[in-house]
Amino acid sequence: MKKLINSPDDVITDALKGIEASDGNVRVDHENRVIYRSAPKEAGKVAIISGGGSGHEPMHGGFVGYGMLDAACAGQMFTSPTPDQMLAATTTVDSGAGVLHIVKNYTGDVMNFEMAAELAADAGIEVTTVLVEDDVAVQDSLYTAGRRGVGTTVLLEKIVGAAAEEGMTLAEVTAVAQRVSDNGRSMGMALTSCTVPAAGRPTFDLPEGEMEIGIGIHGEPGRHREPIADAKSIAKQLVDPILADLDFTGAPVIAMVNGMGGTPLIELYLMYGEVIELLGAAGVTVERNLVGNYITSLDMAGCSLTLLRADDEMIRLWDSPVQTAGLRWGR
Amino acid sequence: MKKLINSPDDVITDALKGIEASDGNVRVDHENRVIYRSAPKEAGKVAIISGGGSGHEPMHGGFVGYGMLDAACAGQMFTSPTPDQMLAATTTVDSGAGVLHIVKNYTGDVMNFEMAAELAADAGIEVTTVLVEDDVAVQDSLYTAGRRGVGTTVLLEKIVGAAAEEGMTLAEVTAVAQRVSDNGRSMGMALTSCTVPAAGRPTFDLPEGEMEIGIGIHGEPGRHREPIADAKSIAKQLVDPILADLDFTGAPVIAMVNGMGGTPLIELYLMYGEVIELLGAAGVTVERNLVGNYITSLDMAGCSLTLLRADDEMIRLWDSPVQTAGLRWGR
Amino acid sequence: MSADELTLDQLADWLRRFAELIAANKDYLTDLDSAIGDADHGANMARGTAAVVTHLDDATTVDALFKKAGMTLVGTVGGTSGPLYGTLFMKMGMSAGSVTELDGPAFARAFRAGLDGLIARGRTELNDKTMVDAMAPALDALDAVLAAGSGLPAAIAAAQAAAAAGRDATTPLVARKGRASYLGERSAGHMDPGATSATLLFDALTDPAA
Amino acid sequence: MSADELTLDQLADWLRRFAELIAANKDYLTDLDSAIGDADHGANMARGTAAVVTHLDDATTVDALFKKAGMTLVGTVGGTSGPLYGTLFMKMGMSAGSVTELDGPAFARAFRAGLDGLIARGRTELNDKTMVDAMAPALDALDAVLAAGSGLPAAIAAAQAAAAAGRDATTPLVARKGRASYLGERSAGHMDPGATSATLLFDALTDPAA
Ligand SMILES: Nc1ncnc2c1ncn2[C@@H]1O[C@H](COP(=O)(O)OP(=O)(O)O)[C@@H](O)[C@H]1O
Ligand SMILES: Nc1ncnc2c1ncn2[C@@H]1O[C@H](COP(=O)(O)OP(=O)(O)O)[C@@H](O)[C@H]1O
Ligand SMILES: [Mg+2]
Ligand SMILES: [Mg+2]
Ligand SMILES: [Mg+2]
Ligand SMILES: [Mg+2]
Repeated sequence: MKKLINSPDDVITDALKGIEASDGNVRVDHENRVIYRSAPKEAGKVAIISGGGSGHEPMHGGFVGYGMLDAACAGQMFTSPTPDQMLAATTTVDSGAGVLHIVKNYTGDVMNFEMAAELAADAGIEVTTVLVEDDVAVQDSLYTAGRRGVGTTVLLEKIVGAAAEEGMTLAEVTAVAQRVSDNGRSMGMALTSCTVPAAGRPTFDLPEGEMEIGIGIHGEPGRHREPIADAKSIAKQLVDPILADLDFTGAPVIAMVNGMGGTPLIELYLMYGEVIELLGAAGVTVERNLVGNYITSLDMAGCSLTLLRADDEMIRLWDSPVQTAGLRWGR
Repeated sequence: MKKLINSPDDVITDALKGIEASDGNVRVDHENRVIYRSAPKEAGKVAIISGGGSGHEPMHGGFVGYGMLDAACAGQMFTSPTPDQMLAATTTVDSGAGVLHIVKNYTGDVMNFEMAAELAADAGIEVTTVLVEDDVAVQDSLYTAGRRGVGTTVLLEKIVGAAAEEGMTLAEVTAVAQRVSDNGRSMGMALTSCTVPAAGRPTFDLPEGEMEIGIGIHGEPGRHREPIADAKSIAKQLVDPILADLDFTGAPVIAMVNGMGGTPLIELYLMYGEVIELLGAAGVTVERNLVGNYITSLDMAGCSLTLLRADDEMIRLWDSPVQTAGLRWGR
Repeated sequence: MSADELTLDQLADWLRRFAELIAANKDYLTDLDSAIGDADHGANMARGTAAVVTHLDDATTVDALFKKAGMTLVGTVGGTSGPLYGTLFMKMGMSAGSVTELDGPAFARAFRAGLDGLIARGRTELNDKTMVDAMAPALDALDAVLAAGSGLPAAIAAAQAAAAAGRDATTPLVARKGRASYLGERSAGHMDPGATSATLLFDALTDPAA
Repeated sequence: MSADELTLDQLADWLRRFAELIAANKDYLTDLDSAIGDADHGANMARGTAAVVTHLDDATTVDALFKKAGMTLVGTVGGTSGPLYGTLFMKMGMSAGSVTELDGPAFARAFRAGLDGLIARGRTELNDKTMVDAMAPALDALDAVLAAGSGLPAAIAAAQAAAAAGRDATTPLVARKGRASYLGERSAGHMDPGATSATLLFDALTDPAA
């Protein structure tokens, strides 16, 4: 295992120190492992928190700041944070207008946030929850855990952050969040596994010449394995299942080509070029985009595609100013 | 070799398509492989170009836009672009106030830019050149090629971009650039080699458990090899030679912890935490910072540290608005 | 356990032995989770059970012991197993009440209440390829042997065997809950990590020194 | 070359053979550059010489042939070898002038002018561990044998041997110029890639069919 760390046990503690030292937008509660906006939002506005396992940086801590999240709870590596972290964050950021919890659909995240929401309700705080469940690699079904929450989370956090900043009510913010969640789809692939520091070796073996299609963001194997193909074919394997799942024509689309952490930017740009060609041929109009490492899986090489079927309000909220380590424009 | 590409020969052509499709700040001259600002600077202001081998993304193309570069010439992988590319860029961006060439100190880059400057002068364009030569891993000497130009390039392009945007003359912009170059120092290390697509395998072998200290940005081996140490010791190996080379106390410092392309953000944050602790103990005051992948070496895992001994003017120019794919704030 | 009652000390020892067994099997559990999950079940359970052990001497009643264990697990494990094991013990504590020992039927009732809470929290069913697949048959066996009047030691032995059988039976299953469900058919052929840690919970009921 | 003059066609053939030798040694040159550089010398030279070959039939004079070759190298190779090999041929062309063949001394004079241009562009000296370490002794040998009156074929053979010897002598050197200089002492023990490609330039002077 080759990593810039002191010891597998200290990775998150140490990284939080560096985040606090480098990012002027945030302060860190090291005991609870919660990253807060250094300049809290004005009182009376809806607050937004998210959180999840660590190892997906810049998500979520890099999205704390003006126009996006009020707090992010950092779990252990790939492990949902605990209800007490979420309760601390919820209590701290609430200024009376209520708190939205953005939860990626993983059994652990769902249960921990659920317990936190129960405790917060008990403490008299109004909490709503929106689930992100956008990974088309996973078949949805009544009898399963449903789809994983992946890339749409990034777009959702930006858009609802702007909605809250505008002063929308908790019900309105939640409705926007739900609309984003309903209209986002993602699909990912990996060229390599990742190495969880505590495990010390790659989560799965992926021989030279092979790739995994339909991976999530936790180094888990994908839906199937096949020989490595060229970027054009890989782009098709990401675009096709997304377009098969939802109609993306006739609306402004926000597209994200996301790196899994170990893939250099030049390859992500190259993939974006292939994706946009396929989308153009399918009559999909991309109005806004992100290309880069936004929701990662430690050092995994690979990428994911997220498409959001947006509307005018979402585009307006997307364009609003944001000031976080991970996304910044307009100020 | 595991890469998201179509073929080793097409990587740069294909990536430029994706850059053009995704980055609204730029347009691409595909024939000459030059990335231009889509909205040119007002006439009468000094123009700034840079360029170098590809494989260092987001540098330089990702730094083209308001408040930074007017054009970037993309060479072959790790290979300086050619004088005709630079001449085309220089001719296009000059609006009468002259053009600054920002050149990283590599024999190839220096010679190609030199030929381009001769040709531009011949065409009646006023051109000045500033060399970046900041890598303290390399001993400087009258009899050698001198130090490599690495991380300071990023800080320099931002600062002089702002100077030109303010309307400074070519002489003034060049003086600021030279001051930044004189006061920037860098040091890098690698956990792995990188794989140049045309070569198809890692440039050097770096066994599990070993690292290279004093690497550049072209996958070349470093000054020496040693067993992998913890982040604290690695930080010391980066900080010490930089502080030994220039006094960084008593001035505002801009620090960059830069990833080489294959290192996830969580490790860079962790390294920043270690670096800032050492700098604090040494009496160095970091006023601004960057943590992320800014000047990379394809898929190499590792990082570099750059420190710039700034002054009030540099800090003011640093804080000015910039709008590029790689750096953005203030608009 | 050789007696027909479980004292507070014996119940604390149970949790201590569970922590020891988890620590000894940490890498194994993580390996199992690497195959169909995210390679953290061993680290998660080891972190949580080690934290539980530091509080065992504080409790003076069974409900305090179990509730504290449950809350500690919820607060330190995270992920899927934190809320699930945490709920198991918190509900066990509530069912057990403010007593200082449990006889066989009371122990079985408390455990059943815990499992019901876990199932409600996890919205899971038998054969979803989860920890429930080890726990549910184990508790059924516990109940059955106790009902037959064979006493607690025999019931525990039967529960252990049933847990192990339930765990082994997860191998061919296609997961319908948790992270392994994302693998679809590829989840078949691997033993479930949570069912494996749950089996250790029953193994821990036998005092190796007894 | 068997005659004592080099015709325009023979000179074009020289460049064509150089391109062939580079293509055949592309991976080898890249391997050498991997050890002490950035793994692109083979690709750089192959790209440039292949481009040169597409223009060989356009030229009707020696200066046009060489200048076009030089400009093509400058415009397609990039990096360090582009300006250096490019300057070599551009200056060779200027020295050769608008003729259709070169006798031995004129060829040697032109080559020397090219090397002087290259050295000025690269600000390099003998024993810096560069392509000059193969070229300079080769041109010295060419001059010496021609001065001794032994004719062009013998002079070329001597130049080839001297280039190869100069190339081999780069191995123990510590690089002082180019990318390899960043390695310091670690650059010793590796043959210089540019000196290796430069040796191929002299090897290409022998027509394998002749
Ligand atoms: N809905 C559920 N109900 C009960 N147990 C579950 C459920 N989902 C997953 N599990 C159990 O949790 C185990 C995984 O735990 P762990 O690895 O600690 O959490 P995570 O999956 O969040 O990384 C699985 O092996 C399975 O036994
Ligand atoms: N200053 C110089 N003068 C002459 N030749 C040089 C000089 N610097 C480097 N070289 C030659 O260039 C070769 C490397 O060429 P190449 O790999 O194509 O360029 P780069 O180093 O820019 O990647 C070296 O092996 C060396 O022979
Ligand atoms: Mg987990
Ligand atoms: Mg090169
Ligand atoms: Mg797990
Ligand atoms: Mg090279």
